[in-house]
Amino acid sequence: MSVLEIDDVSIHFGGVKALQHIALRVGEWEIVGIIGPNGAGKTTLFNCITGFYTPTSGTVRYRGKDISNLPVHARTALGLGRTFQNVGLVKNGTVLENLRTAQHLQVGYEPVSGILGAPSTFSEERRVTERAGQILELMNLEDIAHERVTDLPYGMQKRAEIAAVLATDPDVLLLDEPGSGMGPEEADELGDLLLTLRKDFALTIVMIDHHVPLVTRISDYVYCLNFGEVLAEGAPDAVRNHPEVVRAYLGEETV
Amino acid sequence: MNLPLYEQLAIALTAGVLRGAVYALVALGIVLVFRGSGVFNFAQAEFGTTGLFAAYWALTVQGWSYPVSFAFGMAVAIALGLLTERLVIHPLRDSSRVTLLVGTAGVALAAIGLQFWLFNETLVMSMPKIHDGYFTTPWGAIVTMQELITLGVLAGGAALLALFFRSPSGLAIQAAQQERVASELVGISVRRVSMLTWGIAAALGGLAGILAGPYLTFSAGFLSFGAVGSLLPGFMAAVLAGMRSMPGAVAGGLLVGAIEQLSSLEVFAESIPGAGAMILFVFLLVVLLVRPQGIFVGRAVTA
Amino acid sequence: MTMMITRKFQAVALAAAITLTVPACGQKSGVASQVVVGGVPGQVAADGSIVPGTTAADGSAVGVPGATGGVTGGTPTGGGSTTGGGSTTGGSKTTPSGTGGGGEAPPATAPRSGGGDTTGVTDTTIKVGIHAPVTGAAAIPQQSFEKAVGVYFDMVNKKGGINGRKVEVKFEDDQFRPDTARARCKKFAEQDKVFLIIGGAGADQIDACARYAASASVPYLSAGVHETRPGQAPLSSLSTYFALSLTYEQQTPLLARTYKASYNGQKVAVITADNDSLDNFHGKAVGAIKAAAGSNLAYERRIPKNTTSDAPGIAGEICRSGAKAVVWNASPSSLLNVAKVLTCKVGFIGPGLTNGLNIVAEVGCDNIANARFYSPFPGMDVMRRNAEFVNAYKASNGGSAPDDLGAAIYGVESLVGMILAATGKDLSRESFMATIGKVKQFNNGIYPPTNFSSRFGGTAMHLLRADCSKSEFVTEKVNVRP
Amino acid sequence: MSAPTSPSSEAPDATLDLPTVEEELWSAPEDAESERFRPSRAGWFARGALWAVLAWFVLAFPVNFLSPFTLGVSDVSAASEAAIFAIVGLSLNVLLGYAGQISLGHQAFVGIGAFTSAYVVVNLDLAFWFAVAVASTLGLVQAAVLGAISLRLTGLYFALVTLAFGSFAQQTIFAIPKLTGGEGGKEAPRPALFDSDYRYYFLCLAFLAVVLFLDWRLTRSKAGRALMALRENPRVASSYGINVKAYTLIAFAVSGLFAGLAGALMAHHDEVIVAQKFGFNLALLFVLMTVVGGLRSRSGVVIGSAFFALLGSGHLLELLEPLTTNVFRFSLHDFLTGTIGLPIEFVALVVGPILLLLTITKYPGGIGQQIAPIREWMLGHRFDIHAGKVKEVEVDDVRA
Repeated sequence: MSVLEIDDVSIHFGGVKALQHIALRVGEWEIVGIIGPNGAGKTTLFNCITGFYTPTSGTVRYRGKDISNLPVHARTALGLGRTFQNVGLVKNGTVLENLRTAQHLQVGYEPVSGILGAPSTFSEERRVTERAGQILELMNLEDIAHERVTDLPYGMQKRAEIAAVLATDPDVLLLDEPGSGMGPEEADELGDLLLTLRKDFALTIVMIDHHVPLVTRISDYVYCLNFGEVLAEGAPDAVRNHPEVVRAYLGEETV
Repeated sequence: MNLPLYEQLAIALTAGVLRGAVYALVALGIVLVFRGSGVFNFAQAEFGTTGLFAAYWALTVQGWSYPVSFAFGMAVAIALGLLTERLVIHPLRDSSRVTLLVGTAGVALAAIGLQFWLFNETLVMSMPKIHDGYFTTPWGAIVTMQELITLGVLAGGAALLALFFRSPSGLAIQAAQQERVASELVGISVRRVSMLTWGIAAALGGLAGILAGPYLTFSAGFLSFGAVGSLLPGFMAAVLAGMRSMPGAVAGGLLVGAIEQLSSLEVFAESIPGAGAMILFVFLLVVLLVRPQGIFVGRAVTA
Repeated sequence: MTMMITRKFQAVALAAAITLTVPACGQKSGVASQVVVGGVPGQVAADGSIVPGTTAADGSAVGVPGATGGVTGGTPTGGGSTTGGGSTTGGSKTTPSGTGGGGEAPPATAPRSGGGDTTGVTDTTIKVGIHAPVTGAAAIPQQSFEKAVGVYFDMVNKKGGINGRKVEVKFEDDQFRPDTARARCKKFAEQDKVFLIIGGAGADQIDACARYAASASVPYLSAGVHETRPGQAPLSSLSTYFALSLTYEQQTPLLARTYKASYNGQKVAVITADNDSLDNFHGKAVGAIKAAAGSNLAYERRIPKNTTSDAPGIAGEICRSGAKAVVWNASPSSLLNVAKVLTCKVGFIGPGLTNGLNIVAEVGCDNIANARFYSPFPGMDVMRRNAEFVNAYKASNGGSAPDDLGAAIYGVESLVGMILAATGKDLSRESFMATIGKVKQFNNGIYPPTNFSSRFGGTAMHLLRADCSKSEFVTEKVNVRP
Repeated sequence: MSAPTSPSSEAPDATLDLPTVEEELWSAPEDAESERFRPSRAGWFARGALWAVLAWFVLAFPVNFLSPFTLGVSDVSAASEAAIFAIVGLSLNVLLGYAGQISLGHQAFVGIGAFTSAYVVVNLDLAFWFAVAVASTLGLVQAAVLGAISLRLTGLYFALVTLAFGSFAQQTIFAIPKLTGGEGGKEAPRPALFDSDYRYYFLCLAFLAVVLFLDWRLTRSKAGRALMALRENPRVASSYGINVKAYTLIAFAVSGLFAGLAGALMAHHDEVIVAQKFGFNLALLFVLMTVVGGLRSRSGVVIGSAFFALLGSGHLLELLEPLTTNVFRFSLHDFLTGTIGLPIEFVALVVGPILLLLTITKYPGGIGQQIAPIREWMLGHRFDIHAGKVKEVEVDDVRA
């Protein structure tokens, strides 16, 4: 069955129709790529899925459950984890602290017992730190654990962001341009990493990216959006060579 | 003293609109500054009190004539406004709005501190009225000439502002307020516009202070939370105006004044102490929760 | 504040010491006669009243008021104290006679010789604390208080003190706030270890401090204020409290009488601050005015103590009621605000420790023209003729002319000084309070004579009238008895 | 978030983004520190000595133990007030520092706590401890309710709501004589055991210690992390699974709890508590002392609050007087009251705003930043004059 089902989603901002009648399905363990020129509505779609926007019409279903009206944090609790276009980390914090914060839902005590300093909270805090360390190790980021995010180079920030999202223990990873600012080699590495993560964490991945080669390499299925509508969908190569898609990208950089 | 309710209401509304004229002057300044700097200016009322203290000093201590003292008070108010822009707002221009708010609150407190300090020895201050006359309306409300003058100044000031904002420099100000970078590119000095905005706002505050001063005796913090406490009502009027509309600020000020004066109805006055503050609090909550974008927004509202 | 006063005191004490080393034989007789006031206790007359030698420059009406049976103070007897322990004669565990009336008796423990609580008293000094509002919302000039405090005791100290003891004055600003007043009085009692505390002005502050003083067994004296507060013990039940002039409640007949005398047949309003301590006063005032005016009582209202933005509304209602007289007991700032926005002519009448101060007339004229307030001390028109006061004030303040606050504090200090003197050499808190109960009548020629048959020793008030041609309160009548 | 209609769209950056030192929260856990600096034996001794001096100053000096000069009852009473102000400062710090919401009506929270406690003791004749608990709980509840209403608004508008609430409390609630005793104030007796000012001081210190502990645990547990994240970037915080509104409410509740507690302590400290005390000036002073102390710095806020409490009551200048007159041959008191004619009561009102403006324009970390090198050194780290000078970067809004 589908993990994520988007049915006939439209959203308007004033007179602007940002998304129109979008339908999208993501199956278990799939990697789904979303491509499209700038302003096509890709991030808006993510915002509808993760709850930052409430669609004007249509539904978002997660494992059969209608989540259209759930707030962001509740969708995170269900297993939707996302990254942001321009690094969604608490930038004044260290990488480690971001990972600790991102485990918010896994922390096994109530906020009040934390404030009261109940003994169990101390051991729980140690566990949270340990788990953060494990994830960092897995991502080969243990060296920068104590660096402030803002002091890191952009590529590192992007990787740290993925680590932080992993710390939220997601079932579905929604990645907004994970490969932005990366060269072909780095993008290749990123592709490998995502494939590994899918295996290790049993993840379903939806990703937006302009790196068409990256998307086509690792995706099982690809959607192309333009002007808030699905222009084409299907197997990566089919979409890539779809005449409409080529036209939409004409003049655009297709790295 | 049991007046029929409609008579009480008529008296309260008259008094409210007259008091509302002061609130409207303060609100105009608040709106102007918010449009210009995106700041909630908590020093707005203290521009007025400081101007009033200066005018009072000129009149009673220096013995200058009333017009000269009035002008001196205005000059001091404007100077304080410009000083605030220079010493607080400009250095903090890249900070968050709450930081700026704390800054203006600091200016207000500094002004109050100075007033306390410099006029420590004068215990009861009383500014003479411009005109001592008064008359009684057919429904029994008492209207003083001083209050009418304030209302007139408000009308005149609002009209002048409206004219000014249609003039080329007024339009330039509006442009600069909306698009900083673009304005710099076309040669409008954002800095100068900011100074001008704060200067005009402080002048409006000064007018409010010096005109309302003679209503009652005054002391430090007079226009913020003293006898004619206008800071909160002024902000409420500005909220009603969506923080943007100048005509809305005027209408909002008069409305807030009228609503506050409902507290003088016997039902409230005799059962609830300080009913005015309660009415204002409830009114603010209702407005912010039901229509946070304001009521008197007019066409001045921008996205 | 304390520091400044202390420093000033040190300077004065030094000056006094130098003067004392000069042989006393060189003194003029006039000086010697003045020693009477503080130097030697006046003799206790048969009816238990004490009055000082008349020292007013002219024989003004205030000098010796119609104190029934009052006996002029003792003859000068040089410097030494010959009546030490006089007040303790017959000191026994019995309640001093003559108490009763509304309140409880002064403490029953009469002093034993050398016994009792002698905190704040040494062989050579008596420490006294005075609190008054120097800053805060009171309409009282700061300088005035600073100049006024200690004037009387400075003078007495120069003349050898009271029963050979110099009076050391500690002064604290209570900021016109009851919580501050309590804290300051606590400091007086626990840190400065004063013998007694005097309340300068401000009913709420006096109330707060008096209650603390009673809990700490420190004698506390002030001008009369209210008598009761809801939910609290009446002031008369406080074991150490003494009011030196009529309470507000006791003045209500006077207010009614003044209304009848000046506004009979005209409409009248009663306005009282909404302090709970004035609940009792308000009821009595309305009752008294109703009895005097009948249906002419057109309006009554409780108003915020510091009326500001409500002032126009209140003024409007007064004018609409048609009242020509307003019985007023609220703060001076409220008075000034309401008077400023009045659009009709009314005459204010009220009890008025602070409302009757000249600063109120200065700022409030002409809006408060002919306002009549009952004060425990006469107006400056009378006090300027009191040579002893004027000289003492000038001596303490580098020659500057006295004001009415000076008179007020001087009046309290001299009354306390008289009681201290009457207590004699054997001074303890018990003997001091027993003296008040026993002697009952003290008359210093400034405050009206007292009669401590209860905690509230006042017998009369002076009636002041705002004279706007002079911008000050003038004395209309002295010693008006209820 | 559909079409932007709420005022939040006009005031997007509602948090106070003063670059400040954030103690402990974002610092590395100790076990993860790779090469730890270990002070030498002399270093330990020096640190121990400084700790001892500090302990003496707080615990022993006010009760005249080994003191160079004698402090009286009123000085100790002022010290208690300083401790109470420190609790208020920490309360405001939770709101302003952690949650980024400004309260201009904090005097109302404190005042309502004060009158509640007095009412419970006097009118209901219940124990002091119970009264303190009731006052704290009521502080929590009212802050949470006001916060819940205001959650629909953002920073700047919340400031208005608190301003209006403050004036409502001051003019309406505090004017009900049955609750507050009118202008004459309400009695607030102390429990017999703490009747003496010396003992009451230690009671206030104990409560301050409790508040410090709770605040420390708050910042070191998930609630604190959540607050930090949502203050800097609510969108990132919610994508971490943090319920932004719920945790903002927690901040309100904790702040209200501390404020109510401080109010109760203040009432029984004064023994007569008056409504006059809780004016708008006090609300501004609270903001001022917290910001000058240094947002998000516990030690800074405590020092800043105590500083303003002692400055306001004149005790700081009195304490400094022997020092300045004997060492510098200069009387600060005479200079202020004589030379420039500034009465002691107004020193805080005149000096305070200047310090505030200096802090936000020049030294945003406040006192907390100034003392960071010493604090770090005392905690066993290397002395680093630049400690705490971490600049918080401007956070560009994460577009979601």
